[in-house]
Amino acid sequence: MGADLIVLAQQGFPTPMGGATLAHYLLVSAIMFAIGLIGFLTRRNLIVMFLCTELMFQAGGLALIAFSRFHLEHSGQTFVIFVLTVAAAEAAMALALVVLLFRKRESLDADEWTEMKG
Amino acid sequence: MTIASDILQAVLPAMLGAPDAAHAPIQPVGAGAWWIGLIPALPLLSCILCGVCAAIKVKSKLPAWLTVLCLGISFMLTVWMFQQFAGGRSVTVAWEWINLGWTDSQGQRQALVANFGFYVDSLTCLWMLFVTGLATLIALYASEYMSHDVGAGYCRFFAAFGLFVFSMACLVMGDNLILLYLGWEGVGLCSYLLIGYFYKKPSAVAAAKKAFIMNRIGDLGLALGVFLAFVQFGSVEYKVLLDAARPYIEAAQAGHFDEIPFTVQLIPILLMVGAFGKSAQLPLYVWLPDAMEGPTPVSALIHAATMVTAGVYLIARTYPLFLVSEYALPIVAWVGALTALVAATIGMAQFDIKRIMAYSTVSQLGYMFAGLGVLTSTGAAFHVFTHAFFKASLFLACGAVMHGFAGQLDLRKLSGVGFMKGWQVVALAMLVGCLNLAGFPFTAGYFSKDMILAEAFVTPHMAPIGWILLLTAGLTAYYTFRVFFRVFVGPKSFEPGDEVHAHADHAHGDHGHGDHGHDAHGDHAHAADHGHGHAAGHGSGEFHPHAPGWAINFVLAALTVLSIGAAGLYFLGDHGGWVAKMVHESSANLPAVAHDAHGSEGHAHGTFLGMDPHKVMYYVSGIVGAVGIIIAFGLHYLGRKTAATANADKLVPLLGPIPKLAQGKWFVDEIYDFLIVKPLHLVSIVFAYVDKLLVDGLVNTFGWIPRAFGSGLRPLQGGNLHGYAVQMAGGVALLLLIVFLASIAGL
Amino acid sequence: MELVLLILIPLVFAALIALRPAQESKFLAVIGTLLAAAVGVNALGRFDWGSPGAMQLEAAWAWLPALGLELSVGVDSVAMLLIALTLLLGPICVFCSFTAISQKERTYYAWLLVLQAAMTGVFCARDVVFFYTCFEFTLVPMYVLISLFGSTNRKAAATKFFLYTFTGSVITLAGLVYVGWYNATQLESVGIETAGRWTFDIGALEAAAQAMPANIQGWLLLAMMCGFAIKIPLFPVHTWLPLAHTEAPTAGSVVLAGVLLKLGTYGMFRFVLPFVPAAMIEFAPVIATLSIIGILYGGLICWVQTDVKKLVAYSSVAHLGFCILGLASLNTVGITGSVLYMINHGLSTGALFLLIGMVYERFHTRSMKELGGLAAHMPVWATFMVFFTMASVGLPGLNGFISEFMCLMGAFQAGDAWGSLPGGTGGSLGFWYALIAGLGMIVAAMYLLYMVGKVVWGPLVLPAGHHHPGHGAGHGGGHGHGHHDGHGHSHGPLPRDLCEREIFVLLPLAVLCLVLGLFPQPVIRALEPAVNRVVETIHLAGERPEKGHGVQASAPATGSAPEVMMVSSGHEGGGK
Amino acid sequence: MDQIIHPIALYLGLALVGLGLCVALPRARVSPQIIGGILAAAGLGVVLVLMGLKSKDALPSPYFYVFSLVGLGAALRVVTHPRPVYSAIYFILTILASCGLYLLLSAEFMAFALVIVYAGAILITYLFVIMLATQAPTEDRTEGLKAYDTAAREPLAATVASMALVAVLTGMLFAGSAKLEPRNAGVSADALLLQLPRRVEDGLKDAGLIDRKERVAYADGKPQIDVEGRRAMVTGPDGERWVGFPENLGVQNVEALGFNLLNAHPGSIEIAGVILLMAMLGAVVLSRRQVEIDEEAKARQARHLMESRGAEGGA
Repeated sequence: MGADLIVLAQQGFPTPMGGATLAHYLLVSAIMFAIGLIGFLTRRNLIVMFLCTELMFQAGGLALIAFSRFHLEHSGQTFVIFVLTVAAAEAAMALALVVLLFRKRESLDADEWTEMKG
Repeated sequence: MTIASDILQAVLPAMLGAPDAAHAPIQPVGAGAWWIGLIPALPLLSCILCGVCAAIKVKSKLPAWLTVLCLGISFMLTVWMFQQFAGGRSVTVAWEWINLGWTDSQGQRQALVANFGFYVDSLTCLWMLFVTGLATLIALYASEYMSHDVGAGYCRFFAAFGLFVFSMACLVMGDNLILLYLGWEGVGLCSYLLIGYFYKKPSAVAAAKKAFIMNRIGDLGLALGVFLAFVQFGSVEYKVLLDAARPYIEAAQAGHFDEIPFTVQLIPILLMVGAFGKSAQLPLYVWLPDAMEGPTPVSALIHAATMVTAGVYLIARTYPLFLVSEYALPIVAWVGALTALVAATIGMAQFDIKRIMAYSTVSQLGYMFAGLGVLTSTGAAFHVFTHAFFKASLFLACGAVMHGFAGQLDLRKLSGVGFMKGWQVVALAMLVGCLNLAGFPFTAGYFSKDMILAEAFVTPHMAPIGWILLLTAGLTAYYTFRVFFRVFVGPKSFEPGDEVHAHADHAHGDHGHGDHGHDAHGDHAHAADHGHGHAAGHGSGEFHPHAPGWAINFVLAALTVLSIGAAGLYFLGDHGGWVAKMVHESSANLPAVAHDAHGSEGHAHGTFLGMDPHKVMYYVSGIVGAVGIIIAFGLHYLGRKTAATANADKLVPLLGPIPKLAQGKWFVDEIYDFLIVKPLHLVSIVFAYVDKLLVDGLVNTFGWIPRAFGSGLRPLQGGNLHGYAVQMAGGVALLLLIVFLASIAGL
Repeated sequence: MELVLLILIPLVFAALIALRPAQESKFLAVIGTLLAAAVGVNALGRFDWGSPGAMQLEAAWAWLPALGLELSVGVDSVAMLLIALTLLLGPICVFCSFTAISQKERTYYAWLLVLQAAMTGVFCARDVVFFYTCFEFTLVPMYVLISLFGSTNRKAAATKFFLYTFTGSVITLAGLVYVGWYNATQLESVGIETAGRWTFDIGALEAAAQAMPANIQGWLLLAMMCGFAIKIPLFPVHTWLPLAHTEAPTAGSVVLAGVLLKLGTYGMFRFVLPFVPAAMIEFAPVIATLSIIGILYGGLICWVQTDVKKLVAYSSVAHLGFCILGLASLNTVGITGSVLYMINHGLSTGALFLLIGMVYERFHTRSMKELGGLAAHMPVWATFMVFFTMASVGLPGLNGFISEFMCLMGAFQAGDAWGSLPGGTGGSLGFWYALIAGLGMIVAAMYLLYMVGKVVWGPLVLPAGHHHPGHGAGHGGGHGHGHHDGHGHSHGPLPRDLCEREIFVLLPLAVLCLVLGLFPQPVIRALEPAVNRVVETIHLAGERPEKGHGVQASAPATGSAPEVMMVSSGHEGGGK
Repeated sequence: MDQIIHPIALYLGLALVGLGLCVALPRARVSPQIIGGILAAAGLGVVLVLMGLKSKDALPSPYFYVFSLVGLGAALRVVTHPRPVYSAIYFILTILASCGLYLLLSAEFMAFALVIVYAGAILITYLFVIMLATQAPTEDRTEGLKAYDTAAREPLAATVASMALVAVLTGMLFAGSAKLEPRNAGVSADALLLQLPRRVEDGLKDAGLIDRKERVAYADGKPQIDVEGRRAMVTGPDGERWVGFPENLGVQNVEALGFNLLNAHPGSIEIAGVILLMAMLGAVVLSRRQVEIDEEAKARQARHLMESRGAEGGA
């Protein structure tokens, strides 16, 4: 069991992966995405909301990798790199904002900020 | 025949130089002399000059003399024109007014041609003679009558006066129906301006507005008639129109009117509506009594002699069209007769002498229309001619009384004026006028009325009209002499009208209802109200009547002579006199053959109680006139001690409601107001609301919808983060759902 | 070349006014309008009145060659006369607003000149899109004039005016562009030389539009009528006019009534009649009925108004009802009458608005309850008021009568009962149309005399703040008591009756009313060929046998060869 | 769908997961998070089992189930835990679990990259901010927790929305992926070697099959490498010969990834660089600017600090 794990690690792409197993990975990423979404919708703490967005990024990355493996195509993985950069950039900006907001209003509650309205 | 008539017969033809041209009915239309254009031009010139006087604020009587001068010259030219053209037909074109051409479906070139041209034939001369003649005399009268108003009002009065004569000239001398229409509405305008002369009085303004609008209703009929004439004959000019009806005359004579196209028969009916409007006939007569709000010269000239005869002129001018239409003339006859009767009944019960004269005018006009209706355009024309003179003198006499007694017109407050010093000329003029109006034998009125009565009985089916006219003749005699006996004879007593003025001397203060403050303007130039005269100051100073000046007396005398002289015309020339000859030569000529046509069915001549109407009518109408006078004498002169009461008052309770109704003018005004004016006002108020709420409302709702839609969506922009998140998620879910369903449904 | 100058001069002077300091604005405005008038007179001189039907003084510049747009100008007699009217009203508007406008003079006069340029542009445009741009551009200055210089609720009125007219004219643009498209794409196989390529020249599109099948022409008519009906204003879509008029400044009202309403009627004459004659024949009774309703409905509403300006505004609705009735009669007399009406209405109603403006400047009120019997107080003003009221009531001898009479006669002639009679021209209107429209003449007399009776005649009634002529103070031409500041409750800078400037403004209009009333023949002779040309096209469209829906075999040209060549629609491909 | 899993069962499973998630979310009063977690796990288990039953042979390796359960459980805790610090830490656990999954999918480089970059850098930043932004109360007192942390907002609505989203997503994915054909199934994993002649030479040298002077032979510009036969033509001082590849000579994941990154997406790298630069700039600008706190706000802040210090002093 452990052997094929190592074999897996060295080789580029082993034999093509069955459609069914792809479904598994997609299911996991979908549920992870859902959890992220629910978190984003329900939690009122700004930072946790950002965490949830990161979670959604993660789910997306997982699906990409699954497809990359399924199609034996590396561009999936390259794209995950870009997902990572975006996630990093977004995190940086978001957290700077959160700090600012926190200093302004002493609280991380998303509902504090409702001035911007039509 | 009396000596007078022989003299007249000898003198007049020489003076008037009426060659006994053969009865060449229709002569080729020659080119008229240029100076004929001056006849209407001169009054226009006087109007412009008076306008200039008003602009430079002339304070003297200059405008009056200008007007009298211009009108006098115009009258001279008319007499010269009559000399030159009696018998002939000519058209003088001043300038090309409207000339619009197009090619119709068949390719011919059709054109609407209407020039400022003057069509001169004997009918025009006849009409223009008494129009310009009377205008000159009445202008002279007005110069003195309106003297209290020198300055502001004076110029305006004479400007309108000049414009009126110009319009009347265009109406009578115009060579096409559109120019007639111009004159028609022009006289309407001038009557509006002159009735509303005392513009400070709301009643005068209302009366002016009423007159103009009533005339406009008539004008609509005239306009439609003009359109139909153009459509039917392709032209509006008399030289085409009057000859165009010729082919239908034979068919009309033969009595079978079904051959004549309906459109041809419709033209006279439409024109007739215009005539009724202008000449105050039954349906549209209510404006004339109200027109008495204007100064008396206006009432005399416009609302008695000239303007109101425009209707008669129109029918006389387009007589051939009327002959070919089956129902036109009967309608004219019946409307005329009924108007005469109704107006006479109302006239009997009024107390204001000017109102009585107004109703008598309406009644006499009824006579003229009846005359036209019963195929005697001659009789009608002669009655127009005589009536113009004696009615003008009656009005001017009443004007003089009003002038003298500070606007007093109520016959219950005046009595024995004839015997007062300085009033003899006025009384004499009144007497002669009343005799003429009552149709006392051998007066001009008698002859003209007799002609109409005779013809009424001659033409078949018109007998009932004859009887109505006969009854009216009696009533006319009664109410005329009622005025005379109440006002001019009997015990001398008077009460000043409400125009009494504190200043005893000649100055006439300006005093009118509702004029705020006492405008002590330079020389009291403001328009006096309700005529002029002395306004009762505050109880100080004893009032004594102010006898008329030389101008008034001269004019009254002239008119009296003319009224008497008019009778002489009856004897000029053979059957029917000078007027008959003039009418025969004009388009109003009644081709002898057509005359019989209407009488062709059944016996040749209607008879009056079995006798020949022509001969017997002299005596019958004379008797009826005399009876009327005697009744008036009995009721209003015998045993009358004071101005207020007379024997007639005893009769009133016996007659029950009739006097009350008659005095209330049969409440025709109120009926019109109730049936037409009130509902129309209501409808327009409803329209105003409909416009504001419905039509505007509809537009505003279109304006409101986007706003409402926008504010509906605003809450979505709530400002809280989660709101947006949920919206995004929901949106994505929805999209996916749609894609999923689409893929399932295999689209 | 003159026409382009006519458009450019006001624009240049508007720019100048904007740049120069405020006190020079009046002077510049006067010079600008007078110069434009001078060039206009020159153009009138050079216009060959011998053949007024043809397009003259033509000039063209490529604007957007790709789309076939070009700034082409050219006038026939109708356009020339309307330009003359605009150039006449220009200086009058400037002169009449000297005392009325005290603040923001530069904006006022600049926009007034821009408005005049746009209006002149509309009348001399020979390119559909150029026409449309000017047609739309007139809205902007009018909006500014009303919203800045109007009275109480001017903002609402200005916005409503703008949006209402704009939505309508956008639909018209769609119609016109459709014709351009139809010409460019649908007509290759047909003989018109201008077909097949994108052009917006009015002559070319006219030929193309006439070749359209009847049902398309119907839709096109509806589209074009949307914009023009609102502008005219025809009955159901007229509610913006009273609002705009009561709120507009005096000069604004004069121009609005004098020329802007004529854009709609000119539009109908230039586009609707020649472009879609077949549909016009079909829709003529509908348009005529709408105009007659407008006449009576508008007239009766006037009768119950208390605001003088609103009364005259509604009277414009009624009067233009006559104008459109003339157009809908589709015969020479009717159309000539309606074109004359455009000019006469401009003069008489423009003058009425001037007079009301003069009263407003003195008493700052327009309600007939507060004003009355001004004849005693202001005799010269009263004379003009009665004169122009008579002109607009259509009294013969003045200009109103000629046009009203011809419109009614046109409607009367257009009865099919007397198609064969010499004077009749056949059509779908007739006796009853003329009769009911004639009632409008009576209603006109009612409400106008009601107004004159109330305002001019009757006992003197002055608004609260104003006292009656004092004792002893001789009131000849002398100026009022001392000079108060601009908007003081007393007479302010203006004398009791009209000052020379005001009389100078009214005199030309009065003279023109009289001259056009007594000597209309020169104008009628000028209009005749232009109108006959349009009547000819309508006639041919009427004669075309209506085989199937809209398929026309080319009927040989009857009578005088019309300028427009006969075509048969594309797919039939019949012989020419 | 051709039956990766029976759709109804899938939706039921997902509904169960949803229910679990909904219950697990933090609520103001009582919040049975554990029960929620169990429920969600049960739902997931049902789905996975059913999928397993359906496709007996092509099951992913057992590690998959381990890693995914751990990952999802941690994700759940990220969302449901009232204390943000723990959320962040659970998130790190999720990252590690998904690295495991990456390994299963033979994306070694990405796994490590994730651990280093994501868990290492980004989440540490989050922890910094959380430390900065929240007064972390001591273990036992939970009332110090901010209200906004303890109560989720409309959990039910959010869950339903997202579960609907997921249901549709999975429904489509399953239907799609069942019919999906791997794109370059035919191409062997080592096709890249053709483009890496130097790599082959090094590999052979390491395995001692060629000496230093020998090079891979070029025939008209193309290296003579026979990928399927796993052999290459080598030329050296003593002529050309075919050399067989050793067992471990193959394209490593990192190499393939690097090649693809630079070959297929050069532009994207630049843009990624720019994004990062911008983010850095942004962060610097945002955080540097002193928030102008007016006097009144300063006073309030000071009072706030006094109270909390006082409270602590007092406790």
